[in-house]
Amino acid sequence: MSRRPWYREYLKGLWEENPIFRMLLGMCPTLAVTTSAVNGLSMGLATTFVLTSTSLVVSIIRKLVPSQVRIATFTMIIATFVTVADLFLKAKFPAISKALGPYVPLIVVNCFILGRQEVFASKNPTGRSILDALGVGSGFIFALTLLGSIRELLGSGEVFGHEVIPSWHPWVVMILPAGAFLTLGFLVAAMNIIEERTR
Amino acid sequence: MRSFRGGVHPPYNKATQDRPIERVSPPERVVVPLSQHTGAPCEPSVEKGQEVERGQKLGEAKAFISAPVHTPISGVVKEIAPHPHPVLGEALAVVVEGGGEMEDWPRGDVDPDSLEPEEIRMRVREAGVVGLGGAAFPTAVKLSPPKSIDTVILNGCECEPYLTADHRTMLERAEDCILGLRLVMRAVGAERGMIGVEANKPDAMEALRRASDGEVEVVPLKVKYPQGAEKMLIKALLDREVPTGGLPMDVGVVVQNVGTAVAVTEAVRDGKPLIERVVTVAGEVGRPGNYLVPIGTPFSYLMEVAGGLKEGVSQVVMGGPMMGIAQRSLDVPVVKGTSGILFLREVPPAEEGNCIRCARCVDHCPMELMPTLFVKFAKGERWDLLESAHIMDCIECGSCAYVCPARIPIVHYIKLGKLKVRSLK
Amino acid sequence: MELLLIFVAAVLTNNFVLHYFLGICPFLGVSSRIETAVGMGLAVIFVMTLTATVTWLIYHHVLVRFGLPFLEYAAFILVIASLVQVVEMFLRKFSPELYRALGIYLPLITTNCSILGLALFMVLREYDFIEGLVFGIGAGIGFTLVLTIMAGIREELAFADLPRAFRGAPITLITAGILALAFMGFSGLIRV
Amino acid sequence: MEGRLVVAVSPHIRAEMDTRRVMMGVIVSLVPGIAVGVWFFRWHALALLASCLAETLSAEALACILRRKPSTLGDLSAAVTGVLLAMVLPPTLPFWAAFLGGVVAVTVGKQVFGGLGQNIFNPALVGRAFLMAAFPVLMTRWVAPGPKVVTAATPLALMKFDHRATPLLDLLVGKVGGCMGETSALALLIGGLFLVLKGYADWRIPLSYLGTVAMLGSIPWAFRPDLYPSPMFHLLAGGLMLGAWFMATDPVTTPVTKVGRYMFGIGAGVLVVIIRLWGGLPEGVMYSILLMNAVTPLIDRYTVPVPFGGKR
Amino acid sequence: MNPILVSVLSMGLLALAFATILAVVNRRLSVREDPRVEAVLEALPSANCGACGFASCRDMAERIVKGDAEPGACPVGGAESARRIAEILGLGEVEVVEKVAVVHCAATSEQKVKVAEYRGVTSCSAANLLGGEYACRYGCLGYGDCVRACRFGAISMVDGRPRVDVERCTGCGKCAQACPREIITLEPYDRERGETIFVACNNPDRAPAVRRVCEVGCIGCRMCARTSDNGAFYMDGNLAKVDYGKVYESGNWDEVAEKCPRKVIHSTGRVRMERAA
Repeated sequence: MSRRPWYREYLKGLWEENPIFRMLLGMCPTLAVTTSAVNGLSMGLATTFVLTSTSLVVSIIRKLVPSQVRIATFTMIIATFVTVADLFLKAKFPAISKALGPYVPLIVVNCFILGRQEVFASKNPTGRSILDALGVGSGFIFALTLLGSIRELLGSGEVFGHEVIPSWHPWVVMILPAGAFLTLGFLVAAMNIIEERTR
Repeated sequence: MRSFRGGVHPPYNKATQDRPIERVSPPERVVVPLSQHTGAPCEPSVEKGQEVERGQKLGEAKAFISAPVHTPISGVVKEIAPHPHPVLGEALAVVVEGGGEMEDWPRGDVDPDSLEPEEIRMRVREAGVVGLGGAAFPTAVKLSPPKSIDTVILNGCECEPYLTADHRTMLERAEDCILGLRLVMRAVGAERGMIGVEANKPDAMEALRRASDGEVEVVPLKVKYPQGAEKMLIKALLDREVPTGGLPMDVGVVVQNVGTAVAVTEAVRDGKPLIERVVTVAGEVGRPGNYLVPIGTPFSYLMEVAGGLKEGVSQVVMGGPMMGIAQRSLDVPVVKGTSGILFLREVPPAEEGNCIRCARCVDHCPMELMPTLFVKFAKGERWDLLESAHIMDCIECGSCAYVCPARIPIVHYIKLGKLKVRSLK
Repeated sequence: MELLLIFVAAVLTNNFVLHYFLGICPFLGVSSRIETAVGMGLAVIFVMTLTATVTWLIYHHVLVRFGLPFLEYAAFILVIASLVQVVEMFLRKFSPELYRALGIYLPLITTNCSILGLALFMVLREYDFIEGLVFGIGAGIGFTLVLTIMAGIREELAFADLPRAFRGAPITLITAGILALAFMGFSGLIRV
Repeated sequence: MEGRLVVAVSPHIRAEMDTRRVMMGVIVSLVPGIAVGVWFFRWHALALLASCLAETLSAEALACILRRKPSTLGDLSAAVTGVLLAMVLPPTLPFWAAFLGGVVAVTVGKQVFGGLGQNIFNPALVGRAFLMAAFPVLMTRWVAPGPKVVTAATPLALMKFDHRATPLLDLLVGKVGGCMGETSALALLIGGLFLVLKGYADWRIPLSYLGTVAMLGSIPWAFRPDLYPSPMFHLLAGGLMLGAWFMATDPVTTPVTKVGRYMFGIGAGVLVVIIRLWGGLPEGVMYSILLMNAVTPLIDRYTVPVPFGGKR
Repeated sequence: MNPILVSVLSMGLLALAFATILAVVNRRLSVREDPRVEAVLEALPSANCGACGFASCRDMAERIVKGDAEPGACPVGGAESARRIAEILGLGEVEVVEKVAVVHCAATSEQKVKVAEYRGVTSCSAANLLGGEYACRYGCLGYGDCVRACRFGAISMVDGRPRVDVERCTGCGKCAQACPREIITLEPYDRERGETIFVACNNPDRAPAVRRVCEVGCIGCRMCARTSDNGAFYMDGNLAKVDYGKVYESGNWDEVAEKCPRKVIHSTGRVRMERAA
């Protein structure tokens, strides 16, 4: 695994190991907060922060942790950084913090953060782990922002709050749960088609 | 009127029901397959070049579930080789060349009450009698049930469209039917004899009633396919359900086709082996009708006898249109199970649509099964799930495929599924 | 009456999966067979009930008492992780079949957001102990209900001739979307 | 004998009813309902019908092209979806919205599941549920029947929010506000009876569905007739007739077992009464059917009949 | 009290409490599992393809450890995984003969004589119930059950008969199981030259019967049996067969193939060599 050139560790997270489109992990925040592009982006950034910090710590202490309690340890580390992120958002960006609601603390249980620790950070040196985390995080940000943009566009005719389609009749359903499921379903299918074509 | 649940009402097309049975003069060459019955094929008991007399045994039944075969004509054994077979595709057959006109077999005399059951069974077995309804199960085996039997049912339903051979047999040979029934009752020790006839054959019922002197019950049944399926018949007549995977004898019943009853009579009374049978030839031929045909007569010969083909025949079916077997060529011979030969013009379309889950198949299944599941699992190749869906209980009557609006060949999927289920065991 | 409202809301109107998007991972992963879905659902109901009880006690009697509510995430996740591990060992001992069927998803209950979400919502909405318990059971039943319905649908879809790109997760998500549309019929049944 | 013989497994004859005829039967039996709709809502109704049909048909054709499958327009199922969708939309709905509904109905409701026979939910209802969630305002803007556009509430909404009952005769004839094809209970009943008597659909679901609604609906009415609607009102108002005869009988999305079909009808009936009496929405027929569609696989699975000769 | 101290203390106490519970429960409820199962599972490809006939790789691993399955039972993992599993179980070296699928019918749809119009389920097993549309009762039915059975995309239908891509064939045998006429068999290949020689016909009938149904079937002329230098070809009734015990020692099998008047002795073409290594 470590024979790969270093930049591959970053790039693979964008597509082959994209947590949303390829590995289908971390769906809960993806669906919940992507009512707008901004929310999706913020959630992606918060998650990437937690992921990268955790990977950093885990890769540093990876030899010290006995394997029986590794999951518990990783989880506690994640929980710590999530608390940090949550408090930071509450203090500096109260509006976003309110919009994301309980889904910030729920980053704790985002499967792919733990997953990255299991399959990567606990087995690889610090530098590569951070690259890996940043790559996967970027992939996550990409997915969330894309999903958020589509839902915002159809839901209100805007993207990042800017009017894109004038006098658009809003599709209320897009900001409802049903819209989230449907959009992500079609998006994953579209990614499957792209994957098949490019292979 | 008595009946069963489910079933269908296909158009009956029984145009030949008024045509009396006509004897066919034998061809110069007959092909007698050594396997014309359910069970083990018999072994040839003649050699190439040997001269044989009409009625002489050509193949000996060595296994318990088997039946010997006899030559319908006098002549010389030309070869013993694989030959096209209407059911098996290809099977070992004895070819006899000879010919000449066929005379009536000399009639004997018998009192059914004076014969020992064992004697009846022995004569039936030696004569090679098998069920003439289509399944061709050796009759002698059915006459030795390991369970006690209280009722013998003669099956005179003939619920398949087109076929009228049984109808004519009941009409013209009512006395032989009744005698056959009494012989079977004697052989299995049953007290009660019944004949179930679909209500659309009042003349046949009348003839049977007259011949029976009221000793056996002739019961009219609702005109519905598959009234003539054993299990449906027993349900309708006695309101007994043969348990799944079971046989009629599990509910104390033996069922025989009316044609078989006549064959039993001939075997026991006259010592005549099963060398000819009544075949309905119907559809696109010059002279459709009911013919008494020597076993081993090629379909092509019979076709000529019946006046030759009309335009546009695209399918030849042995048996009825609901359960019969489509033939690849007319080189195949008439066998003991050949109840009819149909020359059909119209063929169901080849295109199979998507199942729309309309459940017509479920509603019409006389066995109360779920054909939807069979198709679903067979298409998904989940052979493991088929058995628990009770596929082995299916009697392949074809009611489901008949009513399917999507034209799915359901019976084909079922046959395939059964094959796979058996091979998985 | 209040309790009934909480219960119905948790099961139908504000279903964890279809409304809050909690527990999507197991919802996508374990919904391919009905038996497994029911097993998973029962495990979740069990864990949710326990979680509701234990986290309520810990939050109110430990964290609040010592003025440490900022520790709630860490404390809750600790509780949940331990509970799940107990359930896992329990199943392993007494129902190896179920253990094998649920496979890797048992450890995933730890990271099942619905469990942590339950604890967080309970605190957020300031439920008392009994309310929390009812909420936990309701949420678990709601999760199981949707999971089982989905498993039924997916067992059917396993035999369908789906377009290739839609096989697996996409069709499951789309089905969930339609299910969410259908569940909107319950809206207004309870005002939360 | 010219050419080769055809070999196929029995049966070698088939009944005349095929998928196309079944679908045609549905369309024919919808004619009275459509006729009344067109009579009351004039060109609105026709335009709605045209745009829904155009879109379901073109979406179906496009899906077949994309999937490289032979065209399935001939089986008329897309046409049925289009007609049904038009009938459950408010007559004043803008065409582009009806158009969108048609796209969603055929693609999301049907083609992504693999096409005819494989969809889990009734496509027309998926289209409507989507529109309902997307444009709640447009989808609840009702007009009174007649040449002039006059805003009017549906009988169910009047009942629910104002406790005002509409005369039953008006419900029967259809002189009330509502979706294009749902207003006249009588026309739908005639069509529905035709559908069932001609064997295009099974009678078990409409019977158990309507029966359950009538029975459950009469319980609260017996206690508080001033507050709750009568069972007759339940039966005749809103989309129940349309739903029970034409949506809940869609074979694809309903159980195949006989017991299952009763269960489907009863379940849908219970849901309708619950939503109508206690839900936030005045009408629950669409949701009741969609929800029962969702549990249909489970119903089918647990109601497999015991075969002939099996232990009962 | 200092909040940091309190946090540390309370979290520590909580952790301790739960650790104790877990420890107790662990002891009470522990299940002994064979560690070798995990090890064997590691050595398997984890494709869960089912080619071996077991429910999953884990299922197979458990059975291998129990002794219900051979270490070499995984057709996909091949020699490498068999070697590792044998090592784990302490069985030493296990010989795995590598094989590829060969098709004993090479007639195109034009070369086979067609006698019927087939209507029904488009699969070989289904068509075989009715005999299919071709006259030959032994030849390929042409509906591609083998193609669908192959999980590695190694078989495709070309001109109405299956063609095996030996590069992709893993020798798992699924195609052979799927063929209702048993036309496909697995045969070893020549390790030197990396190809498999086989007779592309399965019809045991005599020459006239074969000629009636097929343009390219084996007519039982014995030419191969006569020209082979070491008896690597023999006649099974009227059908030529290859003796794989001898054929790759034979010096002239390509010459024999050349001499066959019906050209039914075929070679698969080169099998990827690293599979042999």
